[in-house]
Amino acid sequence: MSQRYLLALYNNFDEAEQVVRELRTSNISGFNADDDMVVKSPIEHPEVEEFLGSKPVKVQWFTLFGALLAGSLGFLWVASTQANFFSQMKGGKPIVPIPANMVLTYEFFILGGVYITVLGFLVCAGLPARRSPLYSAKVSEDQIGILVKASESAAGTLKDIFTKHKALEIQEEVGK
Amino acid sequence: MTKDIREDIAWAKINQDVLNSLETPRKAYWVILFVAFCVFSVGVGCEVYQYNMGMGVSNLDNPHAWALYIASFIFWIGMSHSGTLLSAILHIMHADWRKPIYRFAEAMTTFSLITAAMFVAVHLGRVWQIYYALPYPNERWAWPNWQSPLLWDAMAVFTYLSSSMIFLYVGMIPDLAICRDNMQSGWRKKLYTLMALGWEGTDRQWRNFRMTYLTVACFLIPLAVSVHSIVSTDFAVSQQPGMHVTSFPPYFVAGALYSGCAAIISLFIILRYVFKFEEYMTLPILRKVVRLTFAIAMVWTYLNCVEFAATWYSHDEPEKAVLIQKAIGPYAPFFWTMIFCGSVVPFAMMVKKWQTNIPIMFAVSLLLNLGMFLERWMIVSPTLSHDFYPWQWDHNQWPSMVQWGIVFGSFGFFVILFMGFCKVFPSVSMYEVKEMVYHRSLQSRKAEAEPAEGFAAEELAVKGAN
Amino acid sequence: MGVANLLENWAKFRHTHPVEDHGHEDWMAYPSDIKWAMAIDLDACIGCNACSVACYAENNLPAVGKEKYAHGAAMHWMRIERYWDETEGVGDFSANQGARFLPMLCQQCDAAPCETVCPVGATNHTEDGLNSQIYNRCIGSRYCLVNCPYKVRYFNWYDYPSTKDVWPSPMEQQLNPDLSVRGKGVMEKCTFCKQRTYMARNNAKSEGRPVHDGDVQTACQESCPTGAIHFGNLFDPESQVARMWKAQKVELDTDKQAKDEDPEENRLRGYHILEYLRPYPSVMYMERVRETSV
Amino acid sequence: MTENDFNRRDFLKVLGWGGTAVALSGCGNTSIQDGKEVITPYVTLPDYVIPGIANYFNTTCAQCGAGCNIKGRVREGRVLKAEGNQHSPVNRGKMCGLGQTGVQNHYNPDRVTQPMLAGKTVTWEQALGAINDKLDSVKGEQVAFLTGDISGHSRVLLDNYLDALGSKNHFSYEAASPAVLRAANKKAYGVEMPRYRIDKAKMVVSFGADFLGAWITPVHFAQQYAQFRKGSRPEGRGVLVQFEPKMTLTGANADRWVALRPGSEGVMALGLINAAAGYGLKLPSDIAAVVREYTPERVSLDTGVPFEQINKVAKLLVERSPSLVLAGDAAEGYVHGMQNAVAIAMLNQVLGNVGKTIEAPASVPFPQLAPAVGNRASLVEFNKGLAAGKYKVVFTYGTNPVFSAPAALQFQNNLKQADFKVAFAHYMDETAQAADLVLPLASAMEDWATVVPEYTAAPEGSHAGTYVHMSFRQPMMEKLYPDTRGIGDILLALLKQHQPDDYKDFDDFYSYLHSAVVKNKVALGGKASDDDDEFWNATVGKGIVPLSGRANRVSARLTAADLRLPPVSGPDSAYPLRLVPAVSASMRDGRNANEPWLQESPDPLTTVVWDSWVEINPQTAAKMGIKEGDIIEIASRSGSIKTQAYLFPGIHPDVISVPVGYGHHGMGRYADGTGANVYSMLDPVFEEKTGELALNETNVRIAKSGERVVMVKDEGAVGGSQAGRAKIAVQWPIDKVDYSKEV
Repeated sequence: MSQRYLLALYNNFDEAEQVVRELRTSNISGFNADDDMVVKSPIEHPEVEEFLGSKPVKVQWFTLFGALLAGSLGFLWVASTQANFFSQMKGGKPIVPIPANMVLTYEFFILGGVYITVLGFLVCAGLPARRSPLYSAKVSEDQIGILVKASESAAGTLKDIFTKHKALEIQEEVGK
Repeated sequence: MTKDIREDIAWAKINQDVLNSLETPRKAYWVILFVAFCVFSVGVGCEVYQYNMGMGVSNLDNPHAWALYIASFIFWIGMSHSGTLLSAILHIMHADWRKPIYRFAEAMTTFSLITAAMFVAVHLGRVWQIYYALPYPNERWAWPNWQSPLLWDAMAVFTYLSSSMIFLYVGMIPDLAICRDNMQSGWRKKLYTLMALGWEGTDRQWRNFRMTYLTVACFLIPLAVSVHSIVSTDFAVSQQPGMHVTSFPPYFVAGALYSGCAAIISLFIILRYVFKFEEYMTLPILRKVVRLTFAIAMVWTYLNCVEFAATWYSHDEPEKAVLIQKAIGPYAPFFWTMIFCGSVVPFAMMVKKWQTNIPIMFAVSLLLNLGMFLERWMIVSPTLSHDFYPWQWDHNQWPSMVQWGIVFGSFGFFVILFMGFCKVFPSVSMYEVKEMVYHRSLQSRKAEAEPAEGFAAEELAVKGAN
Repeated sequence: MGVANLLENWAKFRHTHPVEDHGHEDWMAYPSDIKWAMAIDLDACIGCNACSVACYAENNLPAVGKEKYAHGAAMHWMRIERYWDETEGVGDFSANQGARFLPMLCQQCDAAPCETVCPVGATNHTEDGLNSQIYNRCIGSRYCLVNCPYKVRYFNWYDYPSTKDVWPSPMEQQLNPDLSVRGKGVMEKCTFCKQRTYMARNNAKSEGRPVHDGDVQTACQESCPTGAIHFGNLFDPESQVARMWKAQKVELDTDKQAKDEDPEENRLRGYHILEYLRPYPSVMYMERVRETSV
Repeated sequence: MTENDFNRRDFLKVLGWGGTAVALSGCGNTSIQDGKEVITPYVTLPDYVIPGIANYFNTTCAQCGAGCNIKGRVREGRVLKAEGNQHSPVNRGKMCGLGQTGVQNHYNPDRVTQPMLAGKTVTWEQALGAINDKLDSVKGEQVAFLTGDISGHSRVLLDNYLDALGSKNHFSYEAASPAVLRAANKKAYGVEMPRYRIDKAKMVVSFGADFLGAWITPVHFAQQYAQFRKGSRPEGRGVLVQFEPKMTLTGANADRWVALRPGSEGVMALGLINAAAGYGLKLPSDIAAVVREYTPERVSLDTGVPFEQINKVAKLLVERSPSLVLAGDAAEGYVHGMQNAVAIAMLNQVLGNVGKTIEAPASVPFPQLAPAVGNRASLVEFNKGLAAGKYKVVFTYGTNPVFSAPAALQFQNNLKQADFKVAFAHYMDETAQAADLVLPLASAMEDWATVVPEYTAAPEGSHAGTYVHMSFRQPMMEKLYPDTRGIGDILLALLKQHQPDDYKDFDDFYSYLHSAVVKNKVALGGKASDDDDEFWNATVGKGIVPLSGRANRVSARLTAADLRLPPVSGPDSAYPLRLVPAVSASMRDGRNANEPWLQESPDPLTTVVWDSWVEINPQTAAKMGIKEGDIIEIASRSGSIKTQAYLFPGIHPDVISVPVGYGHHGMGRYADGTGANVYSMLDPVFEEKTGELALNETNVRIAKSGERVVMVKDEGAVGGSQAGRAKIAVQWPIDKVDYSKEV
């Protein structure tokens, strides 16, 4: 059966909060509050987790992996290039000098850390992505948007709830 | 007025004001850009001449193999550091007054690093062979010499440059989305659409965004510290008296933050005027930056004294000789100017009235940077003119107009890049200013309930400053 | 393959001692039983500059002319320094015992400060114990010069081959084809007449024998009218240089000669310049002597 | 680098004789005429030429009169570098910087390449024709030759030519030459140029004899000096004391350098004799009687040397026998220079050095070949002749009188009296510019010659007493400029104009020399049975021909009667300072000033390059408020020059010194305008006995001109100071040194 998308815009965060809470408490058939609801906001609201149900963040694992990998590969690479470059001693120092290479390893460590973290961000945040059809520039300005996906049947109920809380605007679209 | 920013400012207005900066700056903007271009072309002219004639025309010689080019290199790298200070360190410390000003500070980081990288090329005797210093695979197994501090530099600067570029970009994504949403058409629209990566501000995006921003910030702090301490090893690892100084790494980092903060004050004042940012780059914020700068100035002064004291107290004759050279030798005028600008002038920033006096602070910030530039020069030249080997001492060799011209030109180069950026991208972070306003208003609402809290916010900010 | 090589020879690549009794095989890719070294007797040196001019002739050094010389662009790989006795304090000179001459050339340090700092590895330690400079590789960062305590490296501040009156025709015909003429932007320095030592080694090799003492003379040594300059293989116990070093009890790889502690051996004349910086210079100087009874 | 023995006939080919020049430029990498590289396969490869392998050819250095035997390093038809010839008794395989620079003399871009008549380029035929025409119109005695040192077969031809013209006017002029010394030696020892044995002496006292720098045969003396200084030799390390008003390179190497009043050398010598007597030296009664009045007190008054110092030296002289006392330029450059030199010789005599460290030389068996040694008196005489209009046709060779004659002599004007002046020129120098006809000379590396040096150095051995040698100069390479000619060829051509029959067998100087040598095999150490060519090859290949010369004796023949020393002249109120023109080791009399290596190699004592300077004692300078780099105007009665001041501790407070050889106008791109010519301002004062121009008799006054320059010199900001840094140039008192273990 076909799906519907609804986007309701609210003036401020508190109104949006009540809407969300209500949607979660009232269980409507054909609408799963945990998965089918997205809150769009112009600024970051850490609080959403409280009422939206906490969702895990995995970026830091990318970080750990990236830093360690780049660090160790970096050392190995530098050392083996030194071992093959004329393999001549310079300045009475060993051909593979640990102190010098520690400095470089450190830089590689950070380099990998940063790069892979950002990669992780794109993966986890699902970017780059096409914008969903229901998007309002207002969200990037000062309004909070609540995007829900629901079955035809549930759509009506949801719209009522939105309007009850004086939604500024409700966009609607038939998904497949 | 004590508030960093008006809390009742409408978010739509914030968008408007910042977006205007992309469209209609004051005339001054074009004037600055033109002047910068002229200055830059002088530098280019000198460089072309030097490239054709050989390094000799810069009056570099034996023993003065290094002079202003290296000094400028350090200077520009140093300047980059406080971008990181504002965006990363203060971010972790939750000093939210940074929010209106960290964006351009970060841009400053990026572009001053690029300027610094340019000096590597200017400095080389055979710049057309510069790729020898890159670790590119080749059939002769010829690699760069990783033992050389110059290579460490290259590595550190590359890491720092790319990381802070990424940091700058990631932090800008929500703002790019705003730009995207407000542009009707044109190449800018396309550009912003592309760069915004389809940001919608969903909770999922924000969640990961926060974590990413925090993590990268955590990396940037040790990175920034490592970069300038590595630059200091160019000298600290060498053998020369006056360069082979153990306290250089911290000394350089302090110096870097110092000159960076001074630069931020200058640019703060310029942008505030050019882009009409009076409501965001407010005087209370200026005051905080000034206090921060003063604190760092004192750290730098202290490390200076440590260095001198250590030399003075030691039995290292050549080391002492160099120090005395600095104080009474041919370089004395520059040395004392440096001391004056670096350690005396900052006290002007203690005067509460002056802290928010735009002209005075502008002058002060410029003086501070003059001092910091001289500091770098005073590390390079006095040593080379008076090192271990008396026969090669040379006290009457000065940088030629060519050398000065190139150094001069680099400032034009930087300003062009920086001003260009500020015209194309939002130099004030809109979404973070909104956050700031949002949280501030929450706090003051609570504060009306019981006043004590109100101060807490203030204190928090001050803690961030010192 | 690189990594394999690294892991197989890890011990080799971690070896830290610059000098080994016999050759550098512990850390050199190409082991050698040669370590070129010098001994210069300052009591014999009369400061006549013959060595310096001979060096110009042998090594294609440009005569840079007055203006460039004034700007510190002189290219004398071998320079004669002239010092005075100082009665009271710096600058108060006495000529009663004549002047002191010191031929200063690249000390071919075994732990050379210039080598580690070169970003592209243009200056390396060769298997015969020299501090080599690869002109083609040099990119002119000049770090080596900055870090050289003796300031005996010379940078091509200008492009001398194309500079007026440096080698005007037909003067270019005098250039020594055994070594290159350096263009602008590269560092150069004394090589202990590498072209000569290599010729000697090749000849010895083709005759299937080791290099004997006297097979090769550096240009400065060959011209020196008083024979103050001695050059040879430090690892060949029979060579003049090795015998002089031994007799003077001068060690290569130390920052402090043991003999200087001993009041008796302290009377020996050999010493290194700036040895306390631990560059391990390969040139031993012998103190100038003066008769006190007049 | 390897020396490979070569085949003579092919070698001749290399030199481009008989059309093989083409073969050379074909097989060498260079066609020298146009200086372009011509890469051609080695089709006609001379069998001794291996590409990339150098050949060494023995020849003789022409940079100064010492006649060092050298070998030229030749590769692919170019001479690259000069090295010493190990078999030479003169320089024993060593060389000085001046000698090294010979190649730049050869490759010099400013050489004269074409004969020029009245400023126009002409062919040799025209040139020689012009000479012939002129000579027809004048009498023999109206022809005069002014040359530098000249010896060997060039001299033979020169003399023969003068005979052919019926002229006796050969003047041999050297601006820097020990002419007074020769006279004094003749008087004291019976020979003009004895052999000095510094290496045998335990102590050397030198009165301004710069034997390590520019005196007679420096490289040879440097060898002796090296022996003399060896602490490990049986006699122990020799002691060198130098008395002179201005420190020379030798003075800089002395154990004790003593600045004494200019002109008081003789007094000092007698003072030393007297003092030595006090330390038990036996004196002949007559001499004792004369020197008695020279008490240390009086001598120290006259010479300005503390008498403790005098006594110390005298004492040491008595203790350390044999010693050697030398009289150099500083002693002879006065009106009473001869007296000084004699007094100094007397010191040798009473110390019993004659015969021990002063040995008899052998004289050349063939007087024709013997060197015609230059002096300054001959210039004076020549100048008189010119002034009197006695000479109509004048030839100059190997000397540059217009540059080096004091302006007061009016030489340049007098030269105009001669209506035809021929200059054999290497550079277009001052004299050549004044000439009507300029004949371009081949360089010493392109030319044949035989050389017999004045100072006859001998190898150790029993027949040292009779040893003299003739050195060969042979071409190292094909001529750079085909239109240049050797002096020998030119003289030969000129002779043919007058005595065609005698010289018709010789197409050129080479064939002349060849036959001269092979016709005289036996005397040159060969056997009559030897094959001519082989003998010639062997002889020239060695480059040194030992001749069994006539042995001489040195005798100590001075008596008290010879000692007539004038009182030391007091200071001159108008011109308070004494000017000492310094002859430096590299620049000498300035004939090599156009060689960049010499200009760029720092003066050993001041480290100044590319300019002349005036040395002033720091005290004097302080009195006059003179700082280093001040441009000083130096004025004498006869002229004035300007140059930069250098504060120099090694000079007597009443003396200033300026190096000679700088300040050319003409000569070339490197010499022109560098420095000032101090010759020009010398007073025309002459040594009373020999008529030599007395170089040190010029009194001057100096004044700051107001201008200042930053001096271009090698020493750093603190000059000769080691700034208290440990162990840079270390010096030890001898009693703290242990020589026993040295090898």
